[in-house]
Amino acid sequence: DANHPKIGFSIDDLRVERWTRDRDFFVAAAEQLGAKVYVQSADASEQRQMAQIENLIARGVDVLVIVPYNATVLANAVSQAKKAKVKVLSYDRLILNADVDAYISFDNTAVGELQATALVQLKPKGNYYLLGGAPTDNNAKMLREGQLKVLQPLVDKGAIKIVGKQWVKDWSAAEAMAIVENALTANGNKIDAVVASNDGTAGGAIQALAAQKLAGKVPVSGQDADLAAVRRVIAGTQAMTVYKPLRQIAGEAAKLSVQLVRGEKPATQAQIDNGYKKVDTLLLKPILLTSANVDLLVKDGFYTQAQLAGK
Amino acid sequence: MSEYLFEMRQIVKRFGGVAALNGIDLKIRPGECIGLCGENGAGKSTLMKVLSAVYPHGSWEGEILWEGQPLRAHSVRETEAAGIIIIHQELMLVPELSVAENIFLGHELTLPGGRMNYPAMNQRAEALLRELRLPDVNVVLPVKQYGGGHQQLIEIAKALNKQAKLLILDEPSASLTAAETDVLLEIVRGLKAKGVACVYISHKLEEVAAICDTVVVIRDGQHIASTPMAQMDVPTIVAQMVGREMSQMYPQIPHAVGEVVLEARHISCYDPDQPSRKRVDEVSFSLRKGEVLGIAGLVGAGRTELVSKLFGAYGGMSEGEIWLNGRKVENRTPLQAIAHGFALVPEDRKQHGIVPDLGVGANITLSVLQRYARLTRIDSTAELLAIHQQISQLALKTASPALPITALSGGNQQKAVLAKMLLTEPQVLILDEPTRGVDVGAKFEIYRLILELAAQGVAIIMVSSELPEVLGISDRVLVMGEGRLCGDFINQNLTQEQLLAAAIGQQQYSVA
Amino acid sequence: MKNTQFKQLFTQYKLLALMVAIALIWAFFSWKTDGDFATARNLSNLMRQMAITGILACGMVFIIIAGEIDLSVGSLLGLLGGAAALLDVSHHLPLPATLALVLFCGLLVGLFNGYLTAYAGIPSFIVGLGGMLAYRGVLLGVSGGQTIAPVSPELTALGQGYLAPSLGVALGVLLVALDVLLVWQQRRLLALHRLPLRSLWTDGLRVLATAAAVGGFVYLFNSYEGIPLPVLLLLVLLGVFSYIATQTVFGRRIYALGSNMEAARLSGVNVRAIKLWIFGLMGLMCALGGLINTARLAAGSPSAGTAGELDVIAACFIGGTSMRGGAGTVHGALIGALVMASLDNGMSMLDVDAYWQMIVKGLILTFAVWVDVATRSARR
Amino acid sequence: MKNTQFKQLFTQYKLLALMVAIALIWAFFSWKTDGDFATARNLSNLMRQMAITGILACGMVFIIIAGEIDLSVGSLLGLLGGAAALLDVSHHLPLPATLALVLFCGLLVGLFNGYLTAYAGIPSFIVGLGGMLAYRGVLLGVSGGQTIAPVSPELTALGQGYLAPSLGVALGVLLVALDVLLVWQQRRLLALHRLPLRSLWTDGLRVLATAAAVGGFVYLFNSYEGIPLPVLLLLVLLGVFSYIATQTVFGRRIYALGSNMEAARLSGVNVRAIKLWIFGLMGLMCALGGLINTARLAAGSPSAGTAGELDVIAACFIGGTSMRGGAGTVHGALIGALVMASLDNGMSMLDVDAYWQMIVKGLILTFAVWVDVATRSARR
Ligand SMILES: Nc1ncnc2c1ncn2[C@@H]1O[C@H](COP(=O)(O)OP(=O)(O)OP(=O)(O)O)[C@@H](O)[C@H]1O
Ligand SMILES: Nc1ncnc2c1ncn2[C@@H]1O[C@H](COP(=O)(O)OP(=O)(O)OP(=O)(O)O)[C@@H](O)[C@H]1O
Ligand SMILES: O[C@@H]1[C@@H](O)[C@H](O)OC[C@H]1O
Ligand SMILES: [Mg+2]
Ligand SMILES: [Mg+2]
Repeated sequence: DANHPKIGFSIDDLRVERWTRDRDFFVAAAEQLGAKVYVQSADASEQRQMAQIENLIARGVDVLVIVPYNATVLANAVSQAKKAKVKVLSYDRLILNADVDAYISFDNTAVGELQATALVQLKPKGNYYLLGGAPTDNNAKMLREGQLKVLQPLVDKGAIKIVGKQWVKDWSAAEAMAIVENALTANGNKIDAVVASNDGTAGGAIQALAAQKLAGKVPVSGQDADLAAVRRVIAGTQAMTVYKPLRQIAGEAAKLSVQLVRGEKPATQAQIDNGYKKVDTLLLKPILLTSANVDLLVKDGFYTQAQLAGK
Repeated sequence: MSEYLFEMRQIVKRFGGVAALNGIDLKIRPGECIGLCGENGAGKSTLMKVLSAVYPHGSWEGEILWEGQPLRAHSVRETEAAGIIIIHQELMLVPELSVAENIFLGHELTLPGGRMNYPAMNQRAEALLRELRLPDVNVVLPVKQYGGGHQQLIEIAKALNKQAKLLILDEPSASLTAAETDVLLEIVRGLKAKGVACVYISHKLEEVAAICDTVVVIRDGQHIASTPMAQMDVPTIVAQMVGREMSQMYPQIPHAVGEVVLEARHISCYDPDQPSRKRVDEVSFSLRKGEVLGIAGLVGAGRTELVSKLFGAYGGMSEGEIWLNGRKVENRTPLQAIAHGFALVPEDRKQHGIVPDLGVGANITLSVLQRYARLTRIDSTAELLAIHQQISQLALKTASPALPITALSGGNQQKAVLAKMLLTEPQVLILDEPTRGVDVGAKFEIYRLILELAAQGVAIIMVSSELPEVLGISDRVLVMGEGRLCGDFINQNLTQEQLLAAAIGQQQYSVA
Repeated sequence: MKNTQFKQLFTQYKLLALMVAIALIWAFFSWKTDGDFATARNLSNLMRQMAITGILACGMVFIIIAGEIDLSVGSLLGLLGGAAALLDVSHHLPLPATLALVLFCGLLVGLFNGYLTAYAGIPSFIVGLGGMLAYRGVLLGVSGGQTIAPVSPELTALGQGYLAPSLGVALGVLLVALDVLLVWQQRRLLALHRLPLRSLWTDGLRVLATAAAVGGFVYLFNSYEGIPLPVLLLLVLLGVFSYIATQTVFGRRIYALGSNMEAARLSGVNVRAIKLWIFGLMGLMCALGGLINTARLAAGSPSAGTAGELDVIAACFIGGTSMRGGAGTVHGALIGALVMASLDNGMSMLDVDAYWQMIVKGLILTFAVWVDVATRSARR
Repeated sequence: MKNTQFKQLFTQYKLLALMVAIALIWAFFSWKTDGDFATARNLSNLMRQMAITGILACGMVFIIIAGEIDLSVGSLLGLLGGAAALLDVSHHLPLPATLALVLFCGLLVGLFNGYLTAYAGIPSFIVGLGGMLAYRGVLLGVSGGQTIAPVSPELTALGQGYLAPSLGVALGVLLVALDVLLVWQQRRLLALHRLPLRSLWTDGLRVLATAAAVGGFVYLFNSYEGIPLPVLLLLVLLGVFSYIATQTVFGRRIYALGSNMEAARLSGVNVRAIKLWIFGLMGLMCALGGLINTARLAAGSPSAGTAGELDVIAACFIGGTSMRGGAGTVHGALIGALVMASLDNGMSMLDVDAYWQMIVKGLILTFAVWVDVATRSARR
């Protein structure tokens, strides 16, 4: 019922670190609002995600919060939800071509811009390698868009040369590592910056650089403020990461979903076209994080000082 | 201490409700040699498997006393430790391992740290093989390099290598030549002299008569008689086994020999591993309608290769022409060969004959299944009719055609394979060692069948290492030695000596 | 002796253990989800979720019986599903043409796999591994790594549609009639083989039980929306493949060559041709699976079917197909698929942590097969 | 007849075909990358990249020879690597203690797999499948889905460190000396058993060739930074496992039971115990692999090793291990791993599109094995 709604939270892959935090924050926030949350992880499989969504519907949830593995394949799942009068909220990644009720995310193009800008400040000239995210993830494309928004003009001017770009399947660190190892060899180590799209892949890239004693010399970007990444930022081997206050997105998402169930008009600020309709959207602001402002994380309660110090 | 080495009492062994052994007793004194006789499927092998714990204690009923104490072994290791050594009817060798490694498998000699003591094992293996008059077998080569007869002797060497109080030999001589069998018998006598008891199972009753002190006959899992050999002779054993007198070993059925059906010209087969070596060397011969052509030779003469080539089943490279009824035919696969009217009953039943997961009936109809199909569906009534016909024609002993073929005794499996090939209604029927492991009664029936088929005009090639049977039913005999044809005889007043002399190349070609 | 009889029961009805396992699993989940698990809607979901694995398992069971394996099915399903999406979305082909083309491609690729295994003599494991990579690569190439969407509603209906309830009832009646016929035929055959006949009332009871099961099944589906089309397809395939396995020359030969290839060859069975066609059939099944998958996702995804081969092979083995070839049944494999799907579905309904789901699934898989092995080993 | 002699050459030196394949692959990539591929640095990379697959292949080859399979190795590697990271990062255990604990756990889990297969009689395929899920689940559970980092420099050194060049040279000399000894022993043995001896100069040439290879190898690594520690470990394992396979009772019995289990059992070989220990060894190798993987990534990742089992099994089969058990060599499996790693490395150097990489890898895999099969198949 509306006072105690049941929320189904279908997550792409709990093996990617940030989602475990999203889950924890979200469950906490939703329970505060009197809701019960059922969490499912599809482990990077679209078939499994589809089945899990069906199961959540059968379980009788009132609203579905979905982090899609593949943004394009959930149209049927969503229409089944609609048939069962279940609301759908697209979380962090936009579900395409489907009747989604609302979308909440950080501004991914902005994240891409932050990443590229930070690196350009450190290395205004030179060879750049673009390490993209999962090819099935709509965000990965938006990130690349944002990155290129900054880089393309410099490429056209001749200051920057893009010496290679690859997508990293399932955001896998191991794959990122092998890609960068081989890119370094192929370019005779002449790579001046690696634009990694998130912290997991950045970790792989930095490990490859470390083997060439280049860690810290070649700036690498990231996002998510994973614990390991923040420590790398402090140690100086990673240039930056993007802090996305997950407590905020989770809290907002929980509020949104309860509002959807109660039939209230959600507090959104924009509309984004997903190919089916204009979806009410709430975009949050990502924060650039460098060694200069890591304290922010402690202040925000995202990590404790002890965690950052590695105790 | 009991006077017996072991006593088996009231042994009952069931397979899925059917009793293979039905309350059988058997006992033996140290140094005694018992000949265990019975038809195919009588339960000889099963009884010995019970004794040697291949079927562990608890999977059968009854009692075994070993040196007066109850024996309740759960694994072969325990019975071996007690001194019970068995040579199985089916070869139990590991093809990839060397001869010496096989001989010592499970009882390897070691150096510190679990290392194989190859020098010691190889030396001992060579000594054993010398004892078995097999000096030309190289103990460091893999067993798969050697053919059936040699493998059997290696298996025997393996058993001799263990400290036996009781040695069980289950059909040890099925693939041995007469000379090799003599060596074996001599060795068994030597063991007896040393106080080792033996159970000797063989369908070659002359061997039983030659070395056994007592003959035990069983039938349908039941004890029929135990008689000192001194009071027995071969015909009496036969009578006890089959339950009736058999006046002759070889049936006489007149059959007319007609025109030439098959001509093999310049057949050569190359060794797959060493393509420079010829296994079959320029063999040519012809075969007539209604003729029974025996092919004799020593083990390893290349007979199996020759006939598999004729049937399109030879694995390596080969050359030569096959002419059927005056027309040249290409037998590149068994499928083609069967279509041309050839049929082959292979030598190695387990590897090449039976399909273990299918029932007896399905095995029998495998080659001609298409015949019973209407559109796509097998007409099971028609199929079953044919199966029953074959079963009764060959007196194949099976509880039901649906039984898995592996549940049949060796001899009955052989009949099933034969039945399968007969259903193809061949013009040329090739039998490679057709009576290996088959009991006397069944042998007689197989001979009768061969001769009847000949009378119906089928041309028959019978490869056999048993010279008496070659002489018993062939119209003509080819002799092969080392891949070459070294004799072609009309079977009139032909003797074993003549054949042997030809085989070892003493007497040149006496043309038919 | 009691114990032995008990074991014997399981030996005779090899799948009984699995059925009992399924019953237990279902009962447990129903209890734990306050009955949500056993609703018509969820069971309909469940069967739909197992359909794709089931379809592939039909083909795979023949391959395993023949002593081979095919690891490329997941990728091939992806590729063919992608092709279907492409034909539908970019080329706007009418549905029948899309179907025909995709099925044809499936057959072709399957035959190609078969050719490499049977005629070129490359171990099927390697052919499968190579295909797994290559077919996925082709899919990524033709789709440009993009998900191809949205597919036409006609195609989508293949995956999400239902059989009209009245037709469902008709189908049920037909099935029961068929069962009666089969039992009668079997009695005749047993008599012919001179094997002990079951008493008439046992067989009568069996028929009644089947009728009840079929009736319940139809009723269940009809009380939701009808029999889902993928499930219907699966039922048809179960019939067709069981028929092939037990009634045709081709089927008998598959068992023969899996059991002893040399003996089959020497009996004049064209071993290679049969292998070729088994792989061809597998290709067809991949095409069907791919179509249904694309229909269900309403899109052709470049990662569709990833790791699907493992589920399929597991289903076959759980369902009693012999690892060494020569033995196995189609219905067994489908029951295996049902076990897996039930676990997935039930645990996701229960909202257990993802990692617990993996652990429990792993354990139950192993345990289910252990029960099967342990109860069967009365023989030997 | 020419053709035959050619075939005979390949039959005798079964791995020649693969060596030729590797040579071709290397030549091609060197040409295409203007020599970048063949630099000391890249070959050092390449060998480091293959080390983990190679380590697992050492264990897997025994399992396959014994006629079994283990699908859980990828997950188990992940789990043990994660455990290592956890012990190191969260519990600050000293390296030796971490090593000992992880190896011990590996052995234990391996023995557990072995117990289920050998004593409980569950087909190893199912045990592996269950383990694949369960071990991954445990890893996700204990790590909470987090990447555990950064691990201590000592542990990292295991994956990224090098053997001092002078020690490398010493090792090279040792290896050559060992080869001379082995060839001499073999000659003695052949003579003893009256087998045809190779002429002295052939053997001399062989020794020289090996010396050149080893020398080149050491020189190559030393001209970069020295022999990478994972590669060193792999070499040691190659030695140890080859020794086990060819010289010990345990090793020979593995072949025996894989080739003819019934014969082995009836010869009094304790078939079950041997299977148990083979899986135990495999567990140990997973522990080693997991340690190196964690060291290389400087982190314990919850998805480490995913799908790793396929690479490992493929390596074994490419290297000539028989699918039916009973035959295979450790060095063959390692050469198989090298083929795969070379393809991965070379193509990613060429910056070919990911999908082309998959297609080409799939094709070459199949082709390599086909060449092997075709040249050998003098006997069928
Ligand atoms: N594993 C088994 N399953 C079912 N029945 C079996 C099995 N092994 C043997 N039998 C049956 O037991 C009976 C005895 O078989 P056994 O092999 O002992 O005969 P045998 O006397 O050795 O015959 P042969 O002379 O042909 O070797 C046969 O009827 C056979 O069908
Ligand atoms: N599978 C095999 N692998 C290697 N060598 C074999 C194999 N089978 C037989 N040989 C060898 O090939 C030669 C010819 O064997 P073949 O079997 O043709 O002889 P045969 O005359 O049929 O004798 P048998 O009475 O044993 O059947 C012999 O030297 C034998 O040792
Ligand atoms: O935060 C990232 C998210 O936006 C993306 O979709 O998936 C990977 C994450 O790292
Ligand atoms: Mg017998
Ligand atoms: Mg022969």
